[in-house]
Amino acid sequence: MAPSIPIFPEQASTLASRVDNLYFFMLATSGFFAVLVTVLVVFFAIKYRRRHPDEHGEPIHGSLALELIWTGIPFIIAMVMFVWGASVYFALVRVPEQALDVYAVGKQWMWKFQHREGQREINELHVPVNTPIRVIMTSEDVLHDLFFPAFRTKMDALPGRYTQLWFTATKTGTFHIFCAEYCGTRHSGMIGHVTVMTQADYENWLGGGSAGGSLADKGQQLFSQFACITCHRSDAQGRGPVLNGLLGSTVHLANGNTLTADAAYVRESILNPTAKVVTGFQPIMPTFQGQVTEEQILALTEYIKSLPAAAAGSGGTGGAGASPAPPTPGPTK
Amino acid sequence: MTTTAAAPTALPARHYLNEQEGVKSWLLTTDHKRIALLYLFSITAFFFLGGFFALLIRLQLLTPTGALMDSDTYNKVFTMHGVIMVFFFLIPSIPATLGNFLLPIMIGAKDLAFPKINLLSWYIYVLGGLFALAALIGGGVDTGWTFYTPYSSMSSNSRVLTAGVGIFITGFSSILTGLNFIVTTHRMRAPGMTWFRLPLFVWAQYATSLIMVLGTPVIAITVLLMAFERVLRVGIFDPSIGGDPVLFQHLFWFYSHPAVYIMVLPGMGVISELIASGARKNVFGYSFVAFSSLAIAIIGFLVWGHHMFVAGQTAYAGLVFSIITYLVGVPSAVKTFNWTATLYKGSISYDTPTLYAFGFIGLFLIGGLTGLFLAAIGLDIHLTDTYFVVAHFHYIMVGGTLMAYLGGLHFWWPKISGRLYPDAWARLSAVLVFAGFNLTFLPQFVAGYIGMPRRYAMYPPEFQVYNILSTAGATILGAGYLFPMIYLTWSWFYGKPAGDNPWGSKGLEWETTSPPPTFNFDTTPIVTEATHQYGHHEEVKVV
Amino acid sequence: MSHLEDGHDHILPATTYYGIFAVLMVLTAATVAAAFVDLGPLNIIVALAIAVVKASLVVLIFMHVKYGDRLNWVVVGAGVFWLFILLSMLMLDYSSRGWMNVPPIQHVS
Amino acid sequence: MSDAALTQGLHAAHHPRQMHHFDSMAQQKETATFGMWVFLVTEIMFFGGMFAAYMLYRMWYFPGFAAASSELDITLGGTNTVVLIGSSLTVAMAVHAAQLGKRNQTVWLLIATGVLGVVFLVIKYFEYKVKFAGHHLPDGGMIWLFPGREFQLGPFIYGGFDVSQSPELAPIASQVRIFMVIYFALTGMHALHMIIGIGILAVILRMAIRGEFSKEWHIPVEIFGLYWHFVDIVWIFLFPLLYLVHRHG
Repeated sequence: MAPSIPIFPEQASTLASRVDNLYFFMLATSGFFAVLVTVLVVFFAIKYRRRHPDEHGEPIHGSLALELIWTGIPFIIAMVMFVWGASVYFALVRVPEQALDVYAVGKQWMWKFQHREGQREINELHVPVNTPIRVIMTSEDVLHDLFFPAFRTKMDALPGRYTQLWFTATKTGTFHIFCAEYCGTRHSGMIGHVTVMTQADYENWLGGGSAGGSLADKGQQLFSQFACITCHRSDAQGRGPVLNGLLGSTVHLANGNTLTADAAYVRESILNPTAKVVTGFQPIMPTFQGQVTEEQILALTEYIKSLPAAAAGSGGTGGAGASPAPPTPGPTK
Repeated sequence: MTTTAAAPTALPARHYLNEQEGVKSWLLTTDHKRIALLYLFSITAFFFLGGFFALLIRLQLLTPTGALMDSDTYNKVFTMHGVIMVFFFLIPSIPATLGNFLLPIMIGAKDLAFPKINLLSWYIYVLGGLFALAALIGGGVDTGWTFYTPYSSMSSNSRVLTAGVGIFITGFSSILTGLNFIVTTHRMRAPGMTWFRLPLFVWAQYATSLIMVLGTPVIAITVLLMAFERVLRVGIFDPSIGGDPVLFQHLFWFYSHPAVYIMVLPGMGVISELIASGARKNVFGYSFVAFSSLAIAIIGFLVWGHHMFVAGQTAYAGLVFSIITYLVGVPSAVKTFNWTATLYKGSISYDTPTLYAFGFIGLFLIGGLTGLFLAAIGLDIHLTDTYFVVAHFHYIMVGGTLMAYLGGLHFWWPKISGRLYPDAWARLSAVLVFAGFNLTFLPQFVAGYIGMPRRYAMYPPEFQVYNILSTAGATILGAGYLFPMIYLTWSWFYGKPAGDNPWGSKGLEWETTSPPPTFNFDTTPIVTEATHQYGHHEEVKVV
Repeated sequence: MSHLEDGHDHILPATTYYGIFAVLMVLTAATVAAAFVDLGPLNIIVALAIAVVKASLVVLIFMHVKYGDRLNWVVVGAGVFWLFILLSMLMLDYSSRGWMNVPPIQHVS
Repeated sequence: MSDAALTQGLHAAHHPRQMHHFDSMAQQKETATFGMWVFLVTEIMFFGGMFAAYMLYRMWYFPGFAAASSELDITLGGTNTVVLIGSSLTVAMAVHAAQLGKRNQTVWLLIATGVLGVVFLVIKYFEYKVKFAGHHLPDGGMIWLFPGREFQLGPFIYGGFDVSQSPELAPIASQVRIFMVIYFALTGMHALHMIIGIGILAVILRMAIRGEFSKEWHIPVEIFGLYWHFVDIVWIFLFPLLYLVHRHG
């Protein structure tokens, strides 16, 4: 990077200019008031300077009209700023339907990215230009924050939870990734680059090296390795619910509630299986807390996502139609 | 300096400083004025300690790779800078010194309502301070002054516990000061001192005290829970066993956002006095300025979530916190406009306190207006945790509070010490502070918008130019702070006697001697008019 | 200080205290009894309502707020109000956690 | 202080208990009680932080809260509620007696208050002892302080199963654990306030025995009464919130 002196960050995403426009509006408005007050203060200070030691100011006590004006005008301007800020915010948090998912896991002191196609990167992220990208992130230890200054977006990565951000890069090139939430000794070393490539370059890059197959393939290996497959069978004969077509479907829970299955639900069900038990099943699944990493959970989720939806006729009900497990309460690992 | 009477030649024969002598008479005093000086002495010590760390930070950031220390040391340095400046300097600064000294005098009381509790609060402060120093000497703390979990509770290998205990203890000092002020303002006013005759400084102290009393207990219990978490691994903030780290942030900012108003509201009160005296005019729109203090104190409790727009709180919560944050900006704007209007047709002096007041208006203006940027939730996503935020809150806390504190110190120093300081030096330092401050922190806005994250020991090279400017400014700023320390100390011993009212100002504190007697007034004053009525107050004019 | 009373205590008859104690005992029994009845989500509401009534009796009668300075009403009110601010603004976040924040993973074809 | 006041000649003959900076006994009394009220507001917020944690985790982890709460001894908790409200009565009566200037009655009622306070703490001690013996006290990294005291799930029943016997109920275990943390934090902080209260009570009792209080001046009894009532009020909320989460079914 050339050591030139930047005065403004590069605009490299579709939303960057929207954020910047709001910034310029704020600069103009507050600049106006700053200059107004400063000029008045300086002008008064000179015009009404004390000319002899016993002088007094004129006893002017106030003016309701003026008070109302300078309460009302800032209030209106503030509301304009709020509405504008909120509208930009909606754009920043509302992920486009067709966004491409990338997974990020923060760990002291690195960012680990996983592509669905199987590529894994550390402190480097390759994305195609003009494509909405959603980064789903979590943390393995403390709080981190994934910050893309050129895309004007950031989000905290929290342990035990998934958060997300999205952007559509508009320029090819290399831009900063920072960790923006203080995370310990090498916080300032938790930086990297996002490389925005043309669609073709990106395809090439994807083709370049995915030794272990796609993320879903990796998930499949883990699915066998952790013996998930013994209970979660696709033929609806297992002791656990069928997972085909789970994500996005409505799950009916034993306590009568329903929920829409998402990545957080899958993660919770792996680490904390009895928290949300599917109706018709016993709370017999052991926890995998401490045995499975965040990245592996993401791979498992990706595998579950890749399962054909229509298997065994259980459809989108998350296995609710499957025959319930035999009633085996108590310790059955 | 303006002196309306003939220059006095000696201090009064008896005053609070010579009524009793000896170390014991200070350490066991219940006189609010002496306790104010005890506080002044201790917070000055912490200020220079915190300032020393600030200097180290600026030196480190001269080069992108960190010129001075490794990351670990740097993290400890900025943490100790924050902890010391926030908890041991800014929060007690104006209330515990100027407020302690002036509040009883301004309302015509002989002392605060609970003089012994006032002394106790100082001892508690010192005890808390000793814990902070123990944390420092024992190896430092590296969590940042925000102590975010789970880093502070699970990960950090530093003296989190000791520092946490120090903050916990110091909190009680703050609570007791606030309690004392509230009770004093309600119960100890002199005959005729109605609420709407109170000096605006008293209104501001009152509003501040509300926050101290209502907010501080929450940080106390939060830090305590964090300490339990750290020692006992109880899991209350630990996501791996079911806790929620975001809960810590909520509880932390429930206090720590209003704490910003603990720092700046008293400053606003000081400025109202300085402007009124500097322009020899009552403050324009007295009741609006008074009630805006209360409005800030109350609404200030409803906005804490704006520190957490990207922390994992929901979008809905974020929007509500954003809009309330804009509401809290309005009373601040009202105050600024009223101060400006006060200058209109005033008789404006260029004395040191007035210069500080002008500086405050300028810096607070920038600090407040950049707060609007951060309140805009869509813009804050980009700005939060960058140097833009660092610059913003330094404009409020240092540009605002510290300017007001120094201005107030210069304004009331003749009353506190009975002596005058060298005026030329004082004006020079006021200008130095203003210029140095802007040079230090204006570049940080630019660096922040470009994306420089805060709490970085090393940074990409394109930010270097802004850091060099900052460091240069900090040097000037440091000199600006060092001078007053030197010439005020000098004037304590060698300054010319100031006389009762060197500024020709109005207010009960100027009606007693300088320094005041132990019980402030020889006879209980009877108040017959509102504050700062100069000239012919019978012809009240309303534009 | 014109608004101060003349310094004499407002002395209640001792029977008032005994009466309030009896009511508090009855309410304690009621809160235990109510806990053993399944009222669904009402259980917590009943328990808190009884607790609030009990606390109010203690504050108003035992602590003399009913008979004291108006200022003490303000202080008690402020305490309750700020506790309400803390709890309700906190819920602003937590009660909307399920709405939107968790990223739903859609099928990408 | 009285010397200074005399030399200043500001004060006409006034009650010996009136401090130099007050104009009247009434002002002094109003100031003291008002100060105590403001202090109690800070106490509300202090407990408020813990109540916030309680509210959140109860909402999230109701099953664990229900299981853990039902293991608390409702008899001991209920007895303590009665004891504490009783002590509130005795302290209210002590203030009443002090207002009337009845020294002996004040002394005996203060003693009764202290005894009830101690009874409360003794009962609390036995409750804690059971939890300690059952290893329900989360100890985390403090194993060295409590050798062999690792947190264990005693007989916590959830959905008909003993949580400690069912590894798959481990998630409930962390919920139970969080309840226990909040239980110990709230009751521990409450007990600490009781202990401080008994300490203050001892001082005031001494003053009462020496006959220092009178119809005109009994501020310490009065503000101590306020403090004690507040501690009682905290317990009035703690009892249903901790002991009665899910007693039916």
